[in-house]
Amino acid sequence: MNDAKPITMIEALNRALHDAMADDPKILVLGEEVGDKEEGGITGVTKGLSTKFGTTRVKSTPISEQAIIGAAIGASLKGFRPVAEIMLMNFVTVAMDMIVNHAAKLRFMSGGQTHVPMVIRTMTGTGFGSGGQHCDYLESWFAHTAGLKVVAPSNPADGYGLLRSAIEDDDPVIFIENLPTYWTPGPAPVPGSRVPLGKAAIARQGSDLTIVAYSRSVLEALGAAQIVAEKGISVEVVDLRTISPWDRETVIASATKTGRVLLVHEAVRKHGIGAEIAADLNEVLFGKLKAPIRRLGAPFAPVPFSKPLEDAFAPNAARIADAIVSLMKD
Amino acid sequence: MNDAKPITMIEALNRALHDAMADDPKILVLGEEVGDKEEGGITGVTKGLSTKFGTTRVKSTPISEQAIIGAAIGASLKGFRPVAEIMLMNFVTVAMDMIVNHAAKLRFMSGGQTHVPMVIRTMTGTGFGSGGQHCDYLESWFAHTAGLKVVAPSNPADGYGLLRSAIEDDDPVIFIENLPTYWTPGPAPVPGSRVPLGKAAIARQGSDLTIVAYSRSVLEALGAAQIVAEKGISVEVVDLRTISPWDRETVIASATKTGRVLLVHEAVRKHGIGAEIAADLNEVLFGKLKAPIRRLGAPFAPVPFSKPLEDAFAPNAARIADAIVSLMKD
Amino acid sequence: MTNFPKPDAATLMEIYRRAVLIKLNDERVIKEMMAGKLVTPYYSPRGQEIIPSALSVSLRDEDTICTIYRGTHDMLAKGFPLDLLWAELAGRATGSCKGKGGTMHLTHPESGCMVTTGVVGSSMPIANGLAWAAQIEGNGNIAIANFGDGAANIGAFHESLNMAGVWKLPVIFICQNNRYAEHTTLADSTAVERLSTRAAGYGMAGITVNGNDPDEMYGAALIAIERARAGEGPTLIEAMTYRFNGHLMGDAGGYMDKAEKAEAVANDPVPALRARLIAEGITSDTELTALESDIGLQISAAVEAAYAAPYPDLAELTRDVYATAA
Amino acid sequence: MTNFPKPDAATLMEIYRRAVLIKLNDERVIKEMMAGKLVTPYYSPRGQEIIPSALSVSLRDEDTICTIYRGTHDMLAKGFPLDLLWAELAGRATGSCKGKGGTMHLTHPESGCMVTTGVVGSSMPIANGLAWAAQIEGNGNIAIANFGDGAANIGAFHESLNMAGVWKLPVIFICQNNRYAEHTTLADSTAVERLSTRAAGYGMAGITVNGNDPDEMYGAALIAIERARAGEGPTLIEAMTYRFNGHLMGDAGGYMDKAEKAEAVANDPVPALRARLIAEGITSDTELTALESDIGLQISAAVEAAYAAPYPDLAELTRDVYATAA
Ligand SMILES: Cc1ncc(C[n+]2csc(CCOP(=O)(O)OP(=O)(O)O)c2C)c(N)n1
Ligand SMILES: Cc1ncc(C[n+]2csc(CCOP(=O)(O)OP(=O)(O)O)c2C)c(N)n1
Ligand SMILES: [Mg+2]
Ligand SMILES: [Mg+2]
Repeated sequence: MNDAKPITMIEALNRALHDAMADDPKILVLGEEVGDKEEGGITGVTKGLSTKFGTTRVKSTPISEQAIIGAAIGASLKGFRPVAEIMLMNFVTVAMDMIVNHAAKLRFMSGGQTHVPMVIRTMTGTGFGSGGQHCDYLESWFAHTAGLKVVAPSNPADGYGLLRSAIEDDDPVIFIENLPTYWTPGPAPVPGSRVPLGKAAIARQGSDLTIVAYSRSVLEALGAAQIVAEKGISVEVVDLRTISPWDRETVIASATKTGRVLLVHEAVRKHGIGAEIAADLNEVLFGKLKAPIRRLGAPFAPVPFSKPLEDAFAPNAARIADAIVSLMKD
Repeated sequence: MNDAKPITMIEALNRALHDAMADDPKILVLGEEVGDKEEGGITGVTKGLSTKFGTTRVKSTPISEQAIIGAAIGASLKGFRPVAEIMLMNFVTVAMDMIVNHAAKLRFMSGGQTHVPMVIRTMTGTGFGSGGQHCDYLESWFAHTAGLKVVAPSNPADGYGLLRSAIEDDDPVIFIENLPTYWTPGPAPVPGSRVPLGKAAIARQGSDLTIVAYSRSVLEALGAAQIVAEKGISVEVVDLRTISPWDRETVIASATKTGRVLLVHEAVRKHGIGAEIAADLNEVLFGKLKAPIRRLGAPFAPVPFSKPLEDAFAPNAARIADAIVSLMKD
Repeated sequence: MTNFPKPDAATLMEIYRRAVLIKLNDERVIKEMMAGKLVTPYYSPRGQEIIPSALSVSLRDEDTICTIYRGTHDMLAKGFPLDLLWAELAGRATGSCKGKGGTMHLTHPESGCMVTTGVVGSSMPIANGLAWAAQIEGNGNIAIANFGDGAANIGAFHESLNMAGVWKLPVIFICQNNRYAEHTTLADSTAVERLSTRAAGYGMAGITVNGNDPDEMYGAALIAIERARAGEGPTLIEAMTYRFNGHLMGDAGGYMDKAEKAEAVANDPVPALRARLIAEGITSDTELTALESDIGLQISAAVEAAYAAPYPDLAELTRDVYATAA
Repeated sequence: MTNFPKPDAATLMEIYRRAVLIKLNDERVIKEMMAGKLVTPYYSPRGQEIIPSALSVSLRDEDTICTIYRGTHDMLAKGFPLDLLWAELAGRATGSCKGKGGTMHLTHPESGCMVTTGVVGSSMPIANGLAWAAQIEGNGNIAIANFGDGAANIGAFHESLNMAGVWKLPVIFICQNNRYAEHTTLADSTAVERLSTRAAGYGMAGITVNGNDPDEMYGAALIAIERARAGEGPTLIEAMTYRFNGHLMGDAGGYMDKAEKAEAVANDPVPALRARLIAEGITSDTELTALESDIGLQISAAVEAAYAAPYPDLAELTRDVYATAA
């Protein structure tokens, strides 16, 4: 066991990068402001890296997301393992060609001659009044893209272990971080530990209803489970951790056990990750569920600026709790 | 009724553009090769426009998709109705910021002060050996984006009527054309006719099973319906026509009637359009269906080059027929 | 730049009025934020006031601008109403965007403030479209795209300038070179010394001027504006300036060169213009003090009105997504 | 260009060998397509043979290239094996990419052909990464990005050249200016006359050369290659050439200026070099005829082997999507 004192997600990710770079000289880091001269990224996730590993391996870049991802792809074709940062998830929109037409497909299109073992770290999350262009959740796009893996940790220990695994993975991984929970402390990871990609975790055990969530929504789901526990509802919370490929085995087992499923994410509900999981579960568990599978996500709208609207946008513990109660009545 | 002789999709779209530009001087056309000097687009959809309406309203552009969409957005903010062409759907990947962060959101972010009444025409489709970067089906990305509408006609008459409606719509519309069926003839549209956005069509009536499809898959579904009719299975084919917002009323009515639903599209199955529709229908029709809702789409892979692989990639009439037979046994 | 058109006394006064409005407004925003009364990501334009002020005095009301998150200076200079601005910053229903857009998406078409973007580079492609609309209508109006030095390295810059060049669009690209892109210096983001060099690559006029000098900025802008109105094509103006504060409120700018910053602040262009107006006998300290206190009162009124206004109704969450609700 | 390094006789011979290989291969592809035996979108490089031939004679095997759909010339010059190429064009399991990539995604890392893209502009960002890898390893290798004149107007060009400039990457950007981007002329897509002008905007060396002239192309390429190997940074070479055929097979090129095309074809660079080799006494018609017929036989062998090979197994549909099957 690990009894180090709690750390934040920022610290966990920073440690993962330090440890990975120390272990393997092929690991590179690039992105806007990632160097120490620029303070190691706008929140310090890459702090200390360029000082320790040099500015050839840790490169701050111009504001050129296509060039960032392109450079990472090219280096990875030569056996490097670049960790590229796209500062905020909305800015992947200028680099989708590099990510989707190239990083995701080169292995297939080359008939397996080349591959792209890179990680794209990016960040998003409502709550800071950043408005419509800084808080989108675009994981569905990537999950719909063959060749990519998509990971989204909910706590520091998973952040560390998943990032280490993502870096070692031989395929391109989209690694989604959540800004508002960057500073939420959690148990420290065991140095050198790994969390395997594609494996969910049971964040809370329960028997009446299964919540499937990822990233920040896991924390909100746990809050909701706490709330409804007082009403005698026992909720199991499955933390997907990897969104693509998602852990069907664990999710199906939990859904089979409870017979009720609520999918929760911050992305807009329509065509969100929940749609695929619900559609799949409905096929597998047809006739075996106690109630329809429900999905909770953001409304079909851009992220609003005004605080009360922003607060009402993504599912939070209270709204999840309401959905649980209503689903128990279904 | 309209007893003009059959025309192709190319001809139908060309007529729609001609008629629209003649009716409304605010309508503009831009994109790579769209001018007559450049032969009116690589397949001639924009033929004759620049000669008739001048090169100020019909502009061939540099290969600069961000600038193309940006120019269309800017002009539409001033009351024009630009029809921008992105030659192939895969190339939207270089313009996603303009489409998603801007065109889709400006109405909301400006609190309704501005809006973007533009159409983005684009094209895709396997079958010509174009390989991994020229045939993707990315409609899910756009359907997941609030503020956009997504349209995909399956036949020339709908192509005409939907394009006229899309141009007149006050919101940005992604208009998806299918290359392999560009030359498939169909009944000619009534000049000036409109097909409303958001309304599906019953392409074939049936009682045993409902297929929901769009674009080319409708034609394949009709072929499949014909095949299984000989086995005594009566299939209803719903042509969505508009993917977002999709016509829940029509689909739910058909699904309720038949009790069996098969969703078909050429896009990869995982996280495809079918996921949202299946998840939604399962909520609404919980306990009322005779069998699980099945989804047919492309495998989770890039589009392959080699002919036998490419032929096996997207659902065709034979594979749809198999799926129907198997679903009838569920 | 010796044969640049020069602003006359009245124009200089008007440039000062706009610049001091921007400066006072910025100081008030920061004060409100420090007091915890206003909570928003805020990108201060302090130090860059002269650029839009010396530009906008030659613009028509019908001319349009696209600007960026760091854009209150551009918008106030163009005539964005203070009350709508403050209510928007405060996320109120009475804001220009009903509180739904916020600091990074301030919009006010009546004053020509068409788009504020939070995405680096994205003001430029849209400004082309505004210019194209003016070109089609033949009304002689022009469009302005504002952006930073860092934005000059993103793809949208290139595509936009090239398209504007080949279409001879009535658009002006104002690169406000404040020496930093977030924490990154210009030298770390490009090997070229003057960003205006790039104009030649698009067959376009390009110039680097001291954006903090009202004469230079006014002259360069006027020439570009007249060129655009005459249908002679676009211009790239690199306006050299300095970002007095960190990238956004809360960023102390520890990475910024201390001496360089001290020098820039010592040469604060707004008080410099004030002193010049008095020195040249164009106006008096008394008159300017009255002007400033009047502006201060207008700002206060806007602030108070904003705070007194209601937040938007929760139903606004799904309004304005489409023309008609789903 | 008078002080350019010049190719010696042996080098000129080698340039011709590569150029004629490309030309004969192209002619064979077209013949097979006309006969209906090969069905694929095909983008003929006829007319552009000298560019990669005069470049690649100065490259190492370990140097890498990224090219585009119109790229068989670049790849054959770099050493892409004929048999793997033909089997891939024919979609066979024995193709370099197992038939899964096809014409637009030909890949062969052993010969340094790392990426072929079907997306305009996208060869450039990736070439930077290949160059970055070489820079880190300090092995003196370099990377080449091939692209067309039309691609010079897309965002990826700008971002890539700027990054290469500021990072001093060992990369060379070869803009093969064949006067057309699909149906569009250069003049309709940009207001600049020489695309190499843009290099200055990135603090990078840039030059326009006659890409069809082996001396000029060889000299310019060698200088750029030595610069890159020495760690002195990237170069943009605009190599003027002409696209003899339509954009892709089936495009008759009706929009192309007839006289211009006739002139270009009359100056076909491959026979021109052939004639020169004989005129300068470097070789004889007999020797060259033998060389050409030998190449012809190699091509024939590759074609026959390709046709004889099996198509990929249907299970390949979902292989190579990830390292391990899902
Ligand atoms: C495409 C994109 N990438 C990254 C960012 C994050 N970002 C916001 S502002 C900024 C720096 C921009 O610098 P500059 O263009 O010089 O403008 P300034 O902020 O100095 O006014 C960055 C990198 C963004 N908003 N958009
Ligand atoms: C981003 C993108 N936009 C459009 C296309 C369609 N397209 C394919 S080739 C081409 C013309 C490219 O011209 P150029 O760069 O001059 O290269 P060339 O074909 O002449 O060798 C276009 C527009 C594309 N492949 N990618
Ligand atoms: Mg700046
Ligand atoms: Mg070309």
